[in-house]
Amino acid sequence: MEHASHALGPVLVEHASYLWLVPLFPLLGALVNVLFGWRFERSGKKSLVHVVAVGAMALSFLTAAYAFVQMLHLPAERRFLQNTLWNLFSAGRVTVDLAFALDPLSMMMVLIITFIGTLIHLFSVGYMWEDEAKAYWRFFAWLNLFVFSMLLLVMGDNFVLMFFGWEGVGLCSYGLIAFYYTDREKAAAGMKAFVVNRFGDFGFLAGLFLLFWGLGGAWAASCHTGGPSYQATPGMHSLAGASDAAASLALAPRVSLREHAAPAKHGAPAGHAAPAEHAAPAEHAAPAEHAAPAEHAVPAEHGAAAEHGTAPGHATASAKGEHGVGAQVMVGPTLNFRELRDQVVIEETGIAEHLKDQRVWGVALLALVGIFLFVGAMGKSAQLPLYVWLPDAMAGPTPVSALIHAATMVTAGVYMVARLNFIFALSPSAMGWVALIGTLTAVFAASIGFFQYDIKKVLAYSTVSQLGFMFIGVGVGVYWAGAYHLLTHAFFKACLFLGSGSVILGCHHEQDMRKMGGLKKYMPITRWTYLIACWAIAGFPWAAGFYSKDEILWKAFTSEHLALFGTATPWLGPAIYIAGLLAATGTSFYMFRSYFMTFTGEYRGGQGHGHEHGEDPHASVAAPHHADPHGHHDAHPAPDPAPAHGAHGHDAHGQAHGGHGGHGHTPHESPWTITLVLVVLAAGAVLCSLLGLPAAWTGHEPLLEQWLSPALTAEVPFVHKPHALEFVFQALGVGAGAIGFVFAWVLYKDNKSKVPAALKEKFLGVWTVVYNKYYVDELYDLVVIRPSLAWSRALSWFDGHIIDWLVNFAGSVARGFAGIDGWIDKHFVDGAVNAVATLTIEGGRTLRRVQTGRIQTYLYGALAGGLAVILLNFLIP
Amino acid sequence: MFGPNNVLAWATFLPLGGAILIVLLTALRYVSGLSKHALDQASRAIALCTSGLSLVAAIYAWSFYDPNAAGMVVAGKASGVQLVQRAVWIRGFNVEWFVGVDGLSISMVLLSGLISFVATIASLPWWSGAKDREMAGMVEDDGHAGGAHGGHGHGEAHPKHFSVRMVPGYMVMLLLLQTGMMGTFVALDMFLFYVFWEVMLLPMYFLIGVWGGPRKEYAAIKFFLYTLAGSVLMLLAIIGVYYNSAGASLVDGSATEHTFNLLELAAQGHAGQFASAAPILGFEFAKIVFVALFIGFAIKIPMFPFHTWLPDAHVEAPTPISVILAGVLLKMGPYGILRFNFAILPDATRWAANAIAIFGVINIVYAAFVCLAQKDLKKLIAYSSVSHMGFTLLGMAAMTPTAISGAVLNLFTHGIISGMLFLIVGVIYDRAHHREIARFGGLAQQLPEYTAIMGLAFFASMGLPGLAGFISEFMVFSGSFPVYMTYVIISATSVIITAAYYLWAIHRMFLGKLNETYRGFPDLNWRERLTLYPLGAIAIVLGFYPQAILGSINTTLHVLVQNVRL
Amino acid sequence: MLHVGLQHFLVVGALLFSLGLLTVATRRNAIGVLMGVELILNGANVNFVAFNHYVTGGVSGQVFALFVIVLAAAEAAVGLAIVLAIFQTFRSIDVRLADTMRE
Amino acid sequence: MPRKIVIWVVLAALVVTFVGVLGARMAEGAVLPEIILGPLGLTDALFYLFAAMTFAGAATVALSKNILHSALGLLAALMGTGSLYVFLSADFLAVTQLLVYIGGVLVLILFAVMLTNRITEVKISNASLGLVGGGALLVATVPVLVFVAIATPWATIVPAELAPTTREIGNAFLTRWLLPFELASLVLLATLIGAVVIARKELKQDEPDTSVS
Repeated sequence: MEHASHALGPVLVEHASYLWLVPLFPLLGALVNVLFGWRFERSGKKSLVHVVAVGAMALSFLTAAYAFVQMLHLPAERRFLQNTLWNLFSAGRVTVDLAFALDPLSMMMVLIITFIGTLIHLFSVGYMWEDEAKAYWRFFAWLNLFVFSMLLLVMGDNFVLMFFGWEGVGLCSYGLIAFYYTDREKAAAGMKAFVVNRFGDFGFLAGLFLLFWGLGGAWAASCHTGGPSYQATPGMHSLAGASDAAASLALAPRVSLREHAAPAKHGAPAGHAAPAEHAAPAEHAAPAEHAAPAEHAVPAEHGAAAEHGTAPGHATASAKGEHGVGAQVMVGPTLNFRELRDQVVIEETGIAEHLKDQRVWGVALLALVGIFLFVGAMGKSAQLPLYVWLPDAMAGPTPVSALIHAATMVTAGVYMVARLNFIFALSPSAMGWVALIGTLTAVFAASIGFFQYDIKKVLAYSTVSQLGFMFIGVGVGVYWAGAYHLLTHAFFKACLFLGSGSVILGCHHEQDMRKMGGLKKYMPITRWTYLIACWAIAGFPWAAGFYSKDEILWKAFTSEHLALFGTATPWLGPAIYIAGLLAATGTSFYMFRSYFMTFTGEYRGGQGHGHEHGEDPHASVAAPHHADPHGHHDAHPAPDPAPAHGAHGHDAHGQAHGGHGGHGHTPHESPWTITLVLVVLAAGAVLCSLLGLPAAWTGHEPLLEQWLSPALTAEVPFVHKPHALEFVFQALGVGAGAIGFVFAWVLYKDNKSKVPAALKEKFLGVWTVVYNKYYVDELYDLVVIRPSLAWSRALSWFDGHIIDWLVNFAGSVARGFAGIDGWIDKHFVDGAVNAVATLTIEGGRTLRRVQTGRIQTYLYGALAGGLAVILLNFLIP
Repeated sequence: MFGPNNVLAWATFLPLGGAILIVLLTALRYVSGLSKHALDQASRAIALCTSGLSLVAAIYAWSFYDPNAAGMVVAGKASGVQLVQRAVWIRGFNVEWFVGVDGLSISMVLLSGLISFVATIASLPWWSGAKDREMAGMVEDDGHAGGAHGGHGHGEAHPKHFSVRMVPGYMVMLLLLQTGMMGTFVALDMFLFYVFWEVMLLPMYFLIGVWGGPRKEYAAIKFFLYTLAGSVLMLLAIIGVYYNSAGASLVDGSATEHTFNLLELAAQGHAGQFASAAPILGFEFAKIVFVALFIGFAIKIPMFPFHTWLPDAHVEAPTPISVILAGVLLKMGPYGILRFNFAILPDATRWAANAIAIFGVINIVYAAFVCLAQKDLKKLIAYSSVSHMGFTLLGMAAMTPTAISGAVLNLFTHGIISGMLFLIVGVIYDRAHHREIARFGGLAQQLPEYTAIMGLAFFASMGLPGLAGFISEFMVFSGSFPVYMTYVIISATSVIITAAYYLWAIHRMFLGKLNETYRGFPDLNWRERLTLYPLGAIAIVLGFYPQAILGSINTTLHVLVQNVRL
Repeated sequence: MLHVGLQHFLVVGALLFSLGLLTVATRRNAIGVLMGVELILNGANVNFVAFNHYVTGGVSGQVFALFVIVLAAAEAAVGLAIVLAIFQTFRSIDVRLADTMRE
Repeated sequence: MPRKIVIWVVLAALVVTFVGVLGARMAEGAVLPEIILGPLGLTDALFYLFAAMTFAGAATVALSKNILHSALGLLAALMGTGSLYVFLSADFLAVTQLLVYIGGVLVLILFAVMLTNRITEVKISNASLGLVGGGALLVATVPVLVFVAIATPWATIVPAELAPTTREIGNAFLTRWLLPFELASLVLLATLIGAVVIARKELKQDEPDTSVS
């Protein structure tokens, strides 16, 4: 997979001012539904809701297609469409624009999202029409908002906008999972999804900051090893004061590229001292509209985007001129993907070396960045430790599971890693970590899938497992294969989910496979599409799954460059291959198990034969049929016969509910809106195999790899093995799938054999552990949730009693002193005055007795006085 | 009417004019026998008009303010202070009426005007259906004894709603409070600042103490004494600084040997005037004054050990007063610290920066955990305010351009969001007359519109990107990361806890089966819409275009950080 | 020492004075007290005349003695009148009874 | 009782005759012979005699239980004093003593005694108060006074011859001592009125005795 030209130049940007329309349409659709949806529903024009929703999706898909066509016309290295609306915010070096960009990778994602999104919207029309929650408009509003967020995530030109989308999809998945919020458990599932995602986001943010300030050399060792002397002082970066976007960009030093000449000592043109004088860039007129609080109807942000006017697109200084020579590349901390890619990928800037030799907490910076960013991916794409929310997310309606938890949201993590391939490629231990976690998740989730009875649970664990595969791909370094598996998975997993949706709808909201069986007679189209999708996911040739999965496993086998926590681990590649093979067999086993249990044998729904309900202790997400009994059995409203007028050509929707009228227990085929989507998806699952025909077969690079090569520039040193070996490994893959198929066939064909029940009796202990998902949920509850609640109660008690008590104590102490003062005042000061009075009285009383009234005593007194005077006269000398 | 040099005076004293008018009207009632109902309505109208005009003045001030203008020249350097109005007030003490606005205070002036106007609207019983008023106990008992309250579903008659009790008194206090707040933000003279600081405290005490909830006296007294203790320390520090300051000239040119002028003091502080002052009690002068001022302001933030007055004050205060208390009063602390501590005592600031950061982290994580265990919704939001103000502390302590801009932006965004949050608590309290989260259930079915606006507010406070909360959080984190990496990572965990307690509150209150006692509750009425939707709109707009505020505040703050750092 | 000189008269005067004092101090009878007073006055007179005769010559001593006698007479008159008055009121002239002035 | 009276009469007769004889002799200008009393001159002997008489009278006044005896004792004392004046060439004084003092005051005292004590109780218990106190008083005053009298180095001059002094006294009264003389007359007048006022009977008797303390 060698690239022709060694020295990569900066990305050449094509300005496309219509890009922001792609996310705008779903947003408008959502707004209309939020504000007027319930009015439509109440006034009987219920179909208007899905017209708006599907219409918005269709428009968005058309714009995306137009962009795709424009990109096709561009030469390979110029395929980068960019559109900046305005500067979101900027302070110091952190400057963020509301800007959209499409490069081949995000183009593919956008196409997947809009195409499959439209199909799923179409599917939901039929599926949600009779839904008992009577919130048709709310469903479509959330779905549109979800697509808007997903598009924001994919098309975002910088980390912050990606994070906008990242949390936006989290919010929408919360809204959609907890769609049936009247059931408290389903609401809890929504909450669980959001909080677990937040764990991931915490990791994402930490990784982001590490990378951002790493570019500024925050952790640069004082002596920088080799490579062009790019000495960035933190002072210049984190402390550079710039109050708006232009000033902030002016701060970034420029590296001018010399064709292979020794890179000149890169003088950082930007003066060290922050520009004291305020350069007066084109001022963003202080928008008056938010100051006047009067208007409050429609939150005016996207709707009135036009009046902001496009802020001066800070056209990057990348040369429009010819490739490479004399081009200026911006260096230093940046949130923008393109600028990040330019400075890291181009060796002349020295950033790559600079990043490599930075260490944080004793660990290599890039490894830490990789691990933290991958924690974010784990949260969003349900990898091992943070996967617990995905199975519970099946509480949402099936189209939601299909769109969000199969095709789009869960793949965000893979997309992010693919988008930052040049960062991950720099650090083998980061790649090793990603691959390892991917493998573990693949095997772990596959094993749980074996014994689930709820069809959606099986598919959920299959999704987690397949995501594991994708991460093996991007972890190992074959980013295009990871993206390709993402594409194929989007098709066949959506088809499987929608198939299961159609089955559930057919069996009157029955999700437990033990109550199905023999549906191939009743639902032929669903059956065939489900079979094709199973064929694809199991990895049999001529279906997409085979090509993407085998490419990943093959590249895994041939990679010796992985490392774990700093120590090179060449054995990791083959080990991953073997685990991957195991997971593949598991995948085909549980997929065909689900196929046989639902579609072959006799229909078990309704008779309620004494199936072992008892031992299904963990029906945490109980099938809706007994959760809200009243919901299911109310009479279905008369179907709205008038097919809605298709405003736009594409959505030839309308929902004749012909087959649904009969109330009887016999399952029935779903209406054409559903089956059509299933057929398209099944076709897609097969057709997109053409994109990935391996070089071994066709002699030239697979189409998709060529398409993605401008975006995925990281060169990863795989070991070259002869094509023959590749054929052998492909055969091995098919063999693994066959083994799984045979096992499923034997055990579950027509549900006749008693072997599964017997096996379960023998290994009941193992069975219950695996059935209860290794008690991971209980573990988390014990380790995370209960301690934090206890800790918070303790802190609240501390706050309420200790600190408050101190304050009140201070108050009472003051009161005490006041009391003492009062007492002293009353007793001592007053006392003294009274004492003088009593003294005089007592003195007077005692002296009275001297006055006896007899003259002689007075005479004695006088004589005594006289005698005393005479004596004194003699005594005193 | 509003010219660049008198707009601030108008903004400050318009509410005071309204208050005086109401007092005159009340007097008129005894003279000419104005009926009680007429007086109530008149005082409500006056309060609404004057606070509205004050907001208009604040908006004018915002439009006059040009972030890149050099502004007033102080000690040879452009200070960036504009819309200046100066006059000699007390010649003996060199005290001036010195009012001006720079990057730091322009957003606060706008916030104060906005939140005051919203709070005034929320204090009126108008624009709401008869059933709403009857349920909330807002029945004007003109004449007939004690409004007969149907008391929807609850046996006991509701206590009269605060908006119909002693209305003229309430409105006068409210307007006085607004004057105090606006004055504190625009004052650039230490003495004047302290006067407005005290003017702000008094009406707040009465508003909580008279129109508050069951334990109002305790809460009011606790609030008042706590803040007063702080302001005593502050007064001592101000006097210390005054007597150690070098001379400056008054507006009419006469020279003085000491000065209260904040800008002069900042220039002198920067030039090391206070580093050489005589030590107090053996400690260095600058450090003692810094700590005294800091504690005085920290009580207002509120910072960790001094925060226990906030939950009590909030729980007992009526809704509009909680809005003002959380929306504006909490911003006084950080504003004061930036205006006084950072500007005048740069080296003491560098000395104390790490400690402030630690307190910031404690504030964030400690309060977040405490929120998780709260049973009363208003206490939960009060503690969440404590947690969010922790971000400002962390941002200020990091003293990098991004962090400090994030910190000040957080003041504005938190003001808007916590204003919304308390209004939302007010909505449900007016209907259910209790705030225990556990007793609610499934409100989403009964009150869909209320649930929507609540969702917006809760997710904004949670820091969801696309809404105002996230921007300031992100900037504080990214700005402080290179300086305090471990602190930022610790406080980043609060992102998870915040999401947890808010979602758990939503789960217990709004999702699940509808609790029958709340069947038939009316949804938002127009008054509540009129207060909630503007704030919601601003939260969304600031989510997608924060540069509107940041553009104005960046320049001044970055110069401030440069001064403190060098 | 036997030849009569001034000292002899002074001694006699002293003796008279002491005995008069004794009388006044110990007599329970009011009239006894008056008698005592008379003795004291006579003692004084003896001294007067003795000094006049042995020290100054001339007559002033004797004149003074005459005045003493005159006053003594007046005093005795008044004293006895008082005594009679006391006698009227107390039916007895015992000095100890007349202590109503004590109060 | 008559036996006591006889004794007294005899004594009085003896004394009178002795004084008479002496007077007659002195009239013939004969100088009393010294030889009778050994070293003592006649005058000294007489002096001692009279001094003894005065002392005895004074002692009786002080110590006798009977008020009458003390009155008579007073008479003896006054007589003795009067006679001592003669030795001090104060003849006018001796006579005035005799007339005014003995004749007036003593008689007055006797009157008072008679009025206040019924004759029937001649033996009026007149025990003096606390003799012990009196004794102490004597012990305290007599030695002091006698010591002063004897020990003081009086600046005596040679005493002039005994000569009649009435003339000088008269002159002195009307020239040098005129003011005291007039004052004395005022005093006497006041005493006269006072005695009359106090002694009026009819006022006292009907007034209730209120001043019981």
